[in-house]
Amino acid sequence: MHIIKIQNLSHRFSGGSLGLDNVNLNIREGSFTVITGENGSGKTTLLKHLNGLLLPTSGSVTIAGKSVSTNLIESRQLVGFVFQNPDLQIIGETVFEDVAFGPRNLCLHPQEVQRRVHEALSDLNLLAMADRRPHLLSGGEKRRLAIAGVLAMNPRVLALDEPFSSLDYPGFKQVLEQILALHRKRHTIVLTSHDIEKVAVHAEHLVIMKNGKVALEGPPDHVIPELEHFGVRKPCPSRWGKPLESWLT
Amino acid sequence: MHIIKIQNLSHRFSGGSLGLDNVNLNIREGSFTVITGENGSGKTTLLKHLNGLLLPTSGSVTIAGKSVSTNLIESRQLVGFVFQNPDLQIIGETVFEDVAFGPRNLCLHPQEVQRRVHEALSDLNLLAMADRRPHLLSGGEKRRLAIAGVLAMNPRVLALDEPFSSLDYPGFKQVLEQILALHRKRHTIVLTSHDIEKVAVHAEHLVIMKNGKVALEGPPDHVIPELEHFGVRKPCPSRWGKPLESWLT
Amino acid sequence: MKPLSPFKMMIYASLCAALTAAGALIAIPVGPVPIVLQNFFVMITGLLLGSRWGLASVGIYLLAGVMGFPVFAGGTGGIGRIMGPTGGYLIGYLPAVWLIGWISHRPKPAPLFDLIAMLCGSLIIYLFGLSWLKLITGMNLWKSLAVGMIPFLPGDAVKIAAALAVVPIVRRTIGELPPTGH
Amino acid sequence: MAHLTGFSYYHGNTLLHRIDIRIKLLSFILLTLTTLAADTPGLLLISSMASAALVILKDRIFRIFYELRFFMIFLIFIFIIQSISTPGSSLFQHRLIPFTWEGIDLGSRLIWRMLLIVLFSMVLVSTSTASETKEALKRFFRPVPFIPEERLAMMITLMIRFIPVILEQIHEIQDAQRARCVEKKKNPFYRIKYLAIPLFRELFESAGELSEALESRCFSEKSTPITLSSSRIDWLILAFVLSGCLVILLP
Ligand SMILES: Nc1ncnc2c1ncn2[C@@H]1O[C@H](COP(=O)(O)OP(=O)(O)OP(=O)(O)O)[C@@H](O)[C@H]1O
Ligand SMILES: Nc1ncnc2c1ncn2[C@@H]1O[C@H](COP(=O)(O)OP(=O)(O)OP(=O)(O)O)[C@@H](O)[C@H]1O
Ligand SMILES: O=C(O)CCCC[C@@H]1SC[C@@H]2NC(=O)N[C@@H]21
Ligand SMILES: [Mg+2]
Ligand SMILES: [Mg+2]
Repeated sequence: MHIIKIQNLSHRFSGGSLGLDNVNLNIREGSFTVITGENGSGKTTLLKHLNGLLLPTSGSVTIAGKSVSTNLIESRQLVGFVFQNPDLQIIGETVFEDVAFGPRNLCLHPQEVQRRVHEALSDLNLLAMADRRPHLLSGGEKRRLAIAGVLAMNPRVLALDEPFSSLDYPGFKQVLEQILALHRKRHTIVLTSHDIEKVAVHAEHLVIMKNGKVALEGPPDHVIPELEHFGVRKPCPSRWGKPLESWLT
Repeated sequence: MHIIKIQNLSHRFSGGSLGLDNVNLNIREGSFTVITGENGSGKTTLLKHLNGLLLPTSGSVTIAGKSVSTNLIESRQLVGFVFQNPDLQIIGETVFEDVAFGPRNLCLHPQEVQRRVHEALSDLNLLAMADRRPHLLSGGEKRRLAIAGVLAMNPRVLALDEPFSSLDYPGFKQVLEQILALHRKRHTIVLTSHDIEKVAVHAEHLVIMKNGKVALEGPPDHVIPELEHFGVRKPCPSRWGKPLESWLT
Repeated sequence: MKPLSPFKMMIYASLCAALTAAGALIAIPVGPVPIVLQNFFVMITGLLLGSRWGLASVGIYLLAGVMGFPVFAGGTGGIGRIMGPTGGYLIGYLPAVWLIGWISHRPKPAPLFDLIAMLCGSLIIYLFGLSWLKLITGMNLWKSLAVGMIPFLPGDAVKIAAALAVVPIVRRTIGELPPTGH
Repeated sequence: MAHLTGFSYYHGNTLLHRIDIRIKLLSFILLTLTTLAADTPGLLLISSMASAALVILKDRIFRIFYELRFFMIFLIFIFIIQSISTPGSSLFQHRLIPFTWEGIDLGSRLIWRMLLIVLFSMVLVSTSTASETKEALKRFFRPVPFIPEERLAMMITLMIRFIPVILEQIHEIQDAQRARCVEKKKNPFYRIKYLAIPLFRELFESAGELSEALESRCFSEKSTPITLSSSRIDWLILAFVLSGCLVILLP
């Protein structure tokens, strides 16, 4: 039932500072979770524990029943990680090469690699740009390329770190539509953002973090009234008691 | 009266693509101007013409009556430029050294450098962190350090490129308060942002750019109704015909 | 540099090789041998990564150049450049970076050792470079010195001074960088 | 600055793109070695091969020569030094500049050779993707015992990927410093130091984040080999290049 189980997870950085402090969090399969909080509240640090980029100092993280620290490669196949700055994630010389990088690392058969890349590109409607050079793409297109690169590894969970930072309104709409489409296809979405104005209406589960702890979690209408205490601005409609409004219209 | 005059400015990049196409814009002394538009609409390219980082292919840019291309150093003292990514702008070993970089380049007397740095740091209330290592600061603090570094050169105009990108709510409030304080001290503020939700209420002059052209400019209440045609989302209050609301409350 | 995972060191070595290539692009032609930032980054590679990974970094830089990637001075490549007049300098980078890494890599790095390392490294670069230049162009010793060494001494002195100023700061910054990755 | 086309693969479907990368690399090495040893008739034959390759990449000729503008100045200097330093019957009796006929002859042939070699390398780089080159590298170095060819190939790919990133960051850091009037300080030591410190910090930080991106996509030294298929035409071209070189070298 819960695809991600985090039990009293703490992480101390080598510099001595405490990144995460006794975090307990369960995420249901196929849910849309938004993790919010101030800068430095530990959102990225928590997300990096899902695919084993960071290992817990104490406590445990299990994905689909398997502990992350014992089977790293498998958890990285289960959890696709999209970084905040897509430029650092782009490796290939053309869009096609970049998306094929993941499947090729899994040592799949060349036909299988071809099929997965084609499917991922058509999902993110990037097929027309398969031969273009990635660093000449616009911000929104780079973000969709990063998602396609992760999608080609057939993850069950998609972890996105601030996917809308420095995107304009059309770029944001493109990326949000793709994320919602993946959510409809039963992918579990875990998304961090320190400004939830844009995604609050789509979130089924809202988690607020502060100083490395989970301050509050629950369905949006329970959590949103308390947002201001944790340094996160309430979405504009709910400041006037109006129902949340999607940014796609 | 107009501190910045831009007359049919065009800029063609070495790669052949046209960055700016016949831009005409006048900015009054002491005004608060917000330049908005989609990604790639030419906001940063236009801003880089104000302090001569980019020179016009045709047309002219004059700051305080002097043409930028003929007196480069002077226009860079008049126009302080804060970049989108503060990390690239931070040079010094400590906060103090970094702010002193500008005045030292102007070959000022050491006492004068000391005074200006002290004044800039106290304006941005960074005095307590004078000898901290800059790259360990938080996002908001780095942004304020970049502004202090530019302020120490006593500019009359402050050009800020997407100053709030990747800042959380408290960080945003800190930076906006400093910018408004500088505006009250008669500094001319020119600010670019592709999401004007946060600054629309403070802007006296709103400029919308599209494909390298100035599509529309004028006071906010004239321009805001037309925003949606140019790929910029209308601020949430004005979607319900309510007056604009400051994000500082 | 404290020992990081070999995976992380592989990426830093590729990064330093790319820096050397970027340094070679800014080539100021003052004669058959141009002034470049190439050897500045080769020295810093040795000081930062040590002898083994420094050798790997310069090794892949030269291999990429030989294979045709335009990474040598002036943005050109190919085996011809190794055979050409400046080929000696390029070959000289290999022993030089190994020596710089070996001398400078103490448990507690000190500027004096960095300076000695860079001086010895530059000596080796000129040794290889001048002998090959003399062989290829058939110039006498005095003329090859005049064309292949003397014009660069002031430039190289500035580079060594800049490296001495930069490397301790970069070592500290790298030490404080998030040591991510398992 | 990020548009450094000399480094990048230019997508196309020309004959040169379709040739098997191993054949392309082999003929590149063969042609380069032959150019070094060839004399004027040989150089003429090789120049015709080079112009044939350029004709195939016709839309990119201007871009390739634009990339070579620094190299041209470099060549001119080599020509002058060569023609001065070679003893022989001098051209101008009275002048101080000892231009000699032999020097000019030697110098022009040296430049001709170097220009041909560089043209071949530009053609090779702009028609083959990094993963193709990486695969060819792996196959060439597999028999060599002590070289870890998988790691070597990945390091070269990473290096090629970092170069445009470095050039762009150098450009942005210089912009940031020019905005604070760094140009008033002419001392090169000051300029190099304040360029190198932020550049190294930014690059090593992004290298750390890149290593995370590689790991999260399960990067390891083993990966699906890219299928390299060599067809009849490829072997034909190799035979043509080989015979051309032999004709030049043998008599
Ligand atoms: N150095 C360059 N060479 C070629 N084209 C460039 C260069 N810099 C920018 N451009 C192009 O010029 C256009 C305007 O770029 P600019 O950075 O000004 O957009 P912007 O409005 O700042 O976008 P953003 O909102 O992402 O910051 C874009 O299409 C970009 O691709
Ligand atoms: N490698 C590291 N070494 C030391 N401290 C670190 C490291 N990485 C993060 N931190 C610290 O841990 C805290 C949490 O960082 P994290 O990046 O998770 O915050 P965040 O919520 O993602 O912030 P943002 O909204 O800016 O992305 C911060 O105070 C940060 O300074
Ligand atoms: O062709 C090449 O890529 C090699 C150029 C070598 C330049 C040498 S390195 C030592 C000396 N110092 C310089 O700045 N340039 C020369
Ligand atoms: Mg984060
Ligand atoms: Mg911009």
